[in-house]
Amino acid sequence: HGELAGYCLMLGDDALIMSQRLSEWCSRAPDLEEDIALANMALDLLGQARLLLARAAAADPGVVPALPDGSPVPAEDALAFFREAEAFRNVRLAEVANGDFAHVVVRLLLFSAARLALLERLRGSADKVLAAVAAKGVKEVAYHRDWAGRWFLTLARGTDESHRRLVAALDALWPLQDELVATHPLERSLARAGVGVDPASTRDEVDAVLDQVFAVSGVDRPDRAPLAGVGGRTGRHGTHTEALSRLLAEMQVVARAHPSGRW
Amino acid sequence: HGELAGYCLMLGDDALIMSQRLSEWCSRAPDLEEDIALANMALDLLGQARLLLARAAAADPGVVPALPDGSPVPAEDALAFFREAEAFRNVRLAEVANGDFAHVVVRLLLFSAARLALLERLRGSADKVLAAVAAKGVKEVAYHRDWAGRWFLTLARGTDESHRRLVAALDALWPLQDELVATHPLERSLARAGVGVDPASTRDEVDAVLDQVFAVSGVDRPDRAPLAGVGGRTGRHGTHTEALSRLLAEMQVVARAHPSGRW
Amino acid sequence: MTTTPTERDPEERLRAGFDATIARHDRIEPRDWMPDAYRRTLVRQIAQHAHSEIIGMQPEGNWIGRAPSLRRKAILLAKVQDEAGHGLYLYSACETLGVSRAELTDLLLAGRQKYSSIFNYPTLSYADVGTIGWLVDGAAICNQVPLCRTSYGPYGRAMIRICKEESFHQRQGYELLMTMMRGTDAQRAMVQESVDRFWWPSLMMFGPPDAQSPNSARSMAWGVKRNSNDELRQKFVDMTVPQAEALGVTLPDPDLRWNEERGHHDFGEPDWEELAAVIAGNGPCNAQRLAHRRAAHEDGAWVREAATAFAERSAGAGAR
Amino acid sequence: MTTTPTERDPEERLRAGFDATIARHDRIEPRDWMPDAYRRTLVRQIAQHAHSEIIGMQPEGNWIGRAPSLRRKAILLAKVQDEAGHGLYLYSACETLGVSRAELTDLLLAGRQKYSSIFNYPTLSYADVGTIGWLVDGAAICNQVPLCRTSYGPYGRAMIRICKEESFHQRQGYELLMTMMRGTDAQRAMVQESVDRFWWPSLMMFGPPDAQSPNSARSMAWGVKRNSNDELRQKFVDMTVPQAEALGVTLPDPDLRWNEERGHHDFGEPDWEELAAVIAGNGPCNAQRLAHRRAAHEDGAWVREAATAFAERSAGAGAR
Repeated sequence: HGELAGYCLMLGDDALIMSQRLSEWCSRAPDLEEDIALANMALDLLGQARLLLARAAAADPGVVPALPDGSPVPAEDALAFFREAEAFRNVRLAEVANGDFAHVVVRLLLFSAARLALLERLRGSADKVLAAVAAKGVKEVAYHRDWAGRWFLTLARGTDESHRRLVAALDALWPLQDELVATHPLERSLARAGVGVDPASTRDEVDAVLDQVFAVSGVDRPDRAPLAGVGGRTGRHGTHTEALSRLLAEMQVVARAHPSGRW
Repeated sequence: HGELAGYCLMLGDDALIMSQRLSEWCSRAPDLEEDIALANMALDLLGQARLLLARAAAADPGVVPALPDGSPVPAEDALAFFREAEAFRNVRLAEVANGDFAHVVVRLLLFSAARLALLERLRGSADKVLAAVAAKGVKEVAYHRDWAGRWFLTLARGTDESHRRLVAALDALWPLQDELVATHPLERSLARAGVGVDPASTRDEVDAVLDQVFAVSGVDRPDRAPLAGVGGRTGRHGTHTEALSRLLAEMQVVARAHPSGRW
Repeated sequence: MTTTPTERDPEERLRAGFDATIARHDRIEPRDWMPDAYRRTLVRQIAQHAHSEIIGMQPEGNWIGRAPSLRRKAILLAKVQDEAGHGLYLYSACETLGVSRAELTDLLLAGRQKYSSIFNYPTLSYADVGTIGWLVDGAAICNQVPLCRTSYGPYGRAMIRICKEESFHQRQGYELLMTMMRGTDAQRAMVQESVDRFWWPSLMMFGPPDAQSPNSARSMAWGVKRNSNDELRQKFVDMTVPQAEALGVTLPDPDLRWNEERGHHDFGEPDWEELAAVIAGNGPCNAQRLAHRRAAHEDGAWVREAATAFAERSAGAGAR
Repeated sequence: MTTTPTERDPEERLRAGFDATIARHDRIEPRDWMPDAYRRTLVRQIAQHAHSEIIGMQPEGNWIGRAPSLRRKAILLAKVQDEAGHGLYLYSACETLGVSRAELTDLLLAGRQKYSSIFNYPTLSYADVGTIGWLVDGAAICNQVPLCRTSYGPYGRAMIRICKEESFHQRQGYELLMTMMRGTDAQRAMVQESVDRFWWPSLMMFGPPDAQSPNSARSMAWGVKRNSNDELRQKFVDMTVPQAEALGVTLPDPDLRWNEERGHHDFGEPDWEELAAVIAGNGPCNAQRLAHRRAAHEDGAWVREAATAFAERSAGAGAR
């Protein structure tokens, strides 16, 4: 159950941190329609995060940070707001700071292409909760991927400036793509047990999806190596970029000021 | 002594928050010389803040936030890191987010013109500690004012772009200038007791200094009303801009995660 | 300067029809004839309302990233998203009067159209999210419910939908405060401090006293506005006092008391000078709010241009 | 292709003088003759060192805003400021070789000159500030102390000053870790985690094994470099192990043990593939560090232009 909890944290933290970054776009999008769309996707991922963090806590209460006696803070919030950066298991792609609109389009494309392929397989998980979360998530993330794909095409074939910005965003984010389809030992182990999915098993499908978007858009697949970790450790091991602790400083500040607060 | 403590917090918080904003420039200045100069000024103000917060705590230990039993956190740090935004007494000019280099020049000019006039008078304070802090501070802040004045002139008479940016920064920050020379009841009371200085008594001198900088630089004194408070309450009353709580979220995050930490 | 009867009569007939529709409390629709001044008044009012929704995303949006529970984060994000949606409906209603969203946005950014002054106050704690729901949305609803019966059809219908969602937001805000009041001492103090800051600005949301409100009379005659500023303010106070008691907070007005004779609460005078300063652009956040909106608009220009270019190219390809 | 004896002799005499100076372990000064390759090697090495100081401001600067005590904030800010100062001395030393700071900056930003790979690792906790002082500055000192005796005068003198300040920084870093180790369990864990991350990258600061270090032989012959990579690495390990024991942290190397026979510590092999990836630009922070530097440079362009224009105008006014 410790393994299942750890696995749920990986998927849940991906959704939580990505949602946090998306929600930073609120009131800042190029127009109202995209403001609403970005908020919608942030809400979808926040919903997935809540279910997955709750599942992690149920699978192994030991993963939930201790709070003062009698604190009414629910487990999902203890996990979201009272863990330090190194206890987060999200991929680094989810956490890096927002750039321009091309950056959010590319990040969403890379993220949701991999997450959709994963969730589709996870619908068959031996863990009924995970299977249900995946079934719900597939519909949501399919929309995210389509939104990102449409905008990728639009920016690629829009103006010179939009093309230039899109390619710059793709170059900047591509080194973080590999981590989405790399396998952590926990994932391998849970995949063997029929509970989780080995992301490496989605690699070809994800590649094909991305290649198709690139082809339609007339953009070359970047030729850039994956971002190194530290001693081989990456986001999935709790070794993040400098961006995560800053993100958490903001996200957690009110909750931490009131460890016995009711909200 | 409660009044003296409150007064020290005003002057100390001005220095602390201004120092925090200046230190954000570190590794971001237009050249190495200015990077070093900005860090120097941040260090000067940090030094002033430490003396003033320590004086506040000595005058009235009741102002120091309570920490867990046995916490080794010194009073200056309890005050800096464990107060909420509304307990800070700095002027709003000190806290607003950094803009471009013109913004830091204008902010420093307005801030140090007022602070220098104040510290010069405060050297005669009946409180020996305050008098000593002021005597030391005068030399530092005189340098800050000169630095800002030189750059104000340089940007005003540099290029069209630098002139435009300078005027934009001045327009943006001018509404916050008045708070520097407005009188809080506490200041009036301590001025009567010969301990503090009524900032209103420096108004003419500060105006004259600024007018001279404007005149030499060929820049008009802005014709903009002071920024309103909320029900008349401004930074000195603990009613700040939205920027302060964000600044504190960053500044306080590590200290708060370790309320019994030794550093 | 003479006009023939045939020229005059149609316009008079149209005006008579318009007046009769107004008198019946019926709706004017986009294709109906309407006086220019009516159209201008409506554009001004609906645009101001739309801008308020959009600018109003900022004070609450300020806390989305810091929401202290995931449930509250979802509620707040959905609420701010709803405000964007309200802005959309209202800009659409305005477009039925022949003014585009882009034009209205330009007028807002140039400072030539207003938005509600309440959004020029800062949000300084998470309690403000609740207080804005309770007091600000509460005051907005008092202002807006009568507008569901406003004479211009698209506006009235937009208001029906908006009011429904606003009531939901108001209940959520109140519920947040109620929950916080059942929490720690620090949370209760946070709620009280927030109410202290927002009470008077909320009262000022109803506008200046009737005697000083220049546009009100005509707007009421046209059925664009249906109650006076002071009537609505009184209604809001009467509605809010028992809610404050239930919550356990003190409204920061020493003159606030029940007047048996009037059957209403007496209350103190808001600081109209502060309201004037805020309206004049010197409020705590006027510059900040417009700068944020302007930055978003400018940062998004290249995206809108790309979308337009792509759409034109696609249409061209389709036509070929 | 024939050269007259008079053309040849002076150069040969110059070279002989140069060689003699080197052999005496004396200093070469800016106006002295030097071989082009010597000059190029020095420019490359000093520039890389200067860039390292400047890029090195970022990992520690990342924590200035979050320093957990005012005393530590002052220490850290002063330290990062010192690094800017070191950058200044070193660029000045480089300028004595005929290359301007602006040119060197352009080469850095274009990715055509390197900086120390250690700065391509992220700082992830406040303990990293201490660890960088202890291990990274410690390794840098091992590398740099011999450079105080380097053959090129301005570089050697800059290094004397820099090494003095670096030793001070190293002691401050170690003192921070020591203080944290006397703190809470969470602080001790933070220190250990930080040491775990920085140990191997610190060892890699001495460069590849001697057998694979192409530039070392000539640099040593010229007295630009005075010890081999492996010698310095061994010295660092031997120096650090007792410090780690005093601190109470475990160095993350199961092969680390005292070898009585060699009179040195044996230790494991660093991950040279990771070093190669980082040097190739794929380290965790390469892109981030350069982007930060580039942004600062570009954001400051208008200021530098304004200063130049103002200086020219003032000079013109003075000349009139």
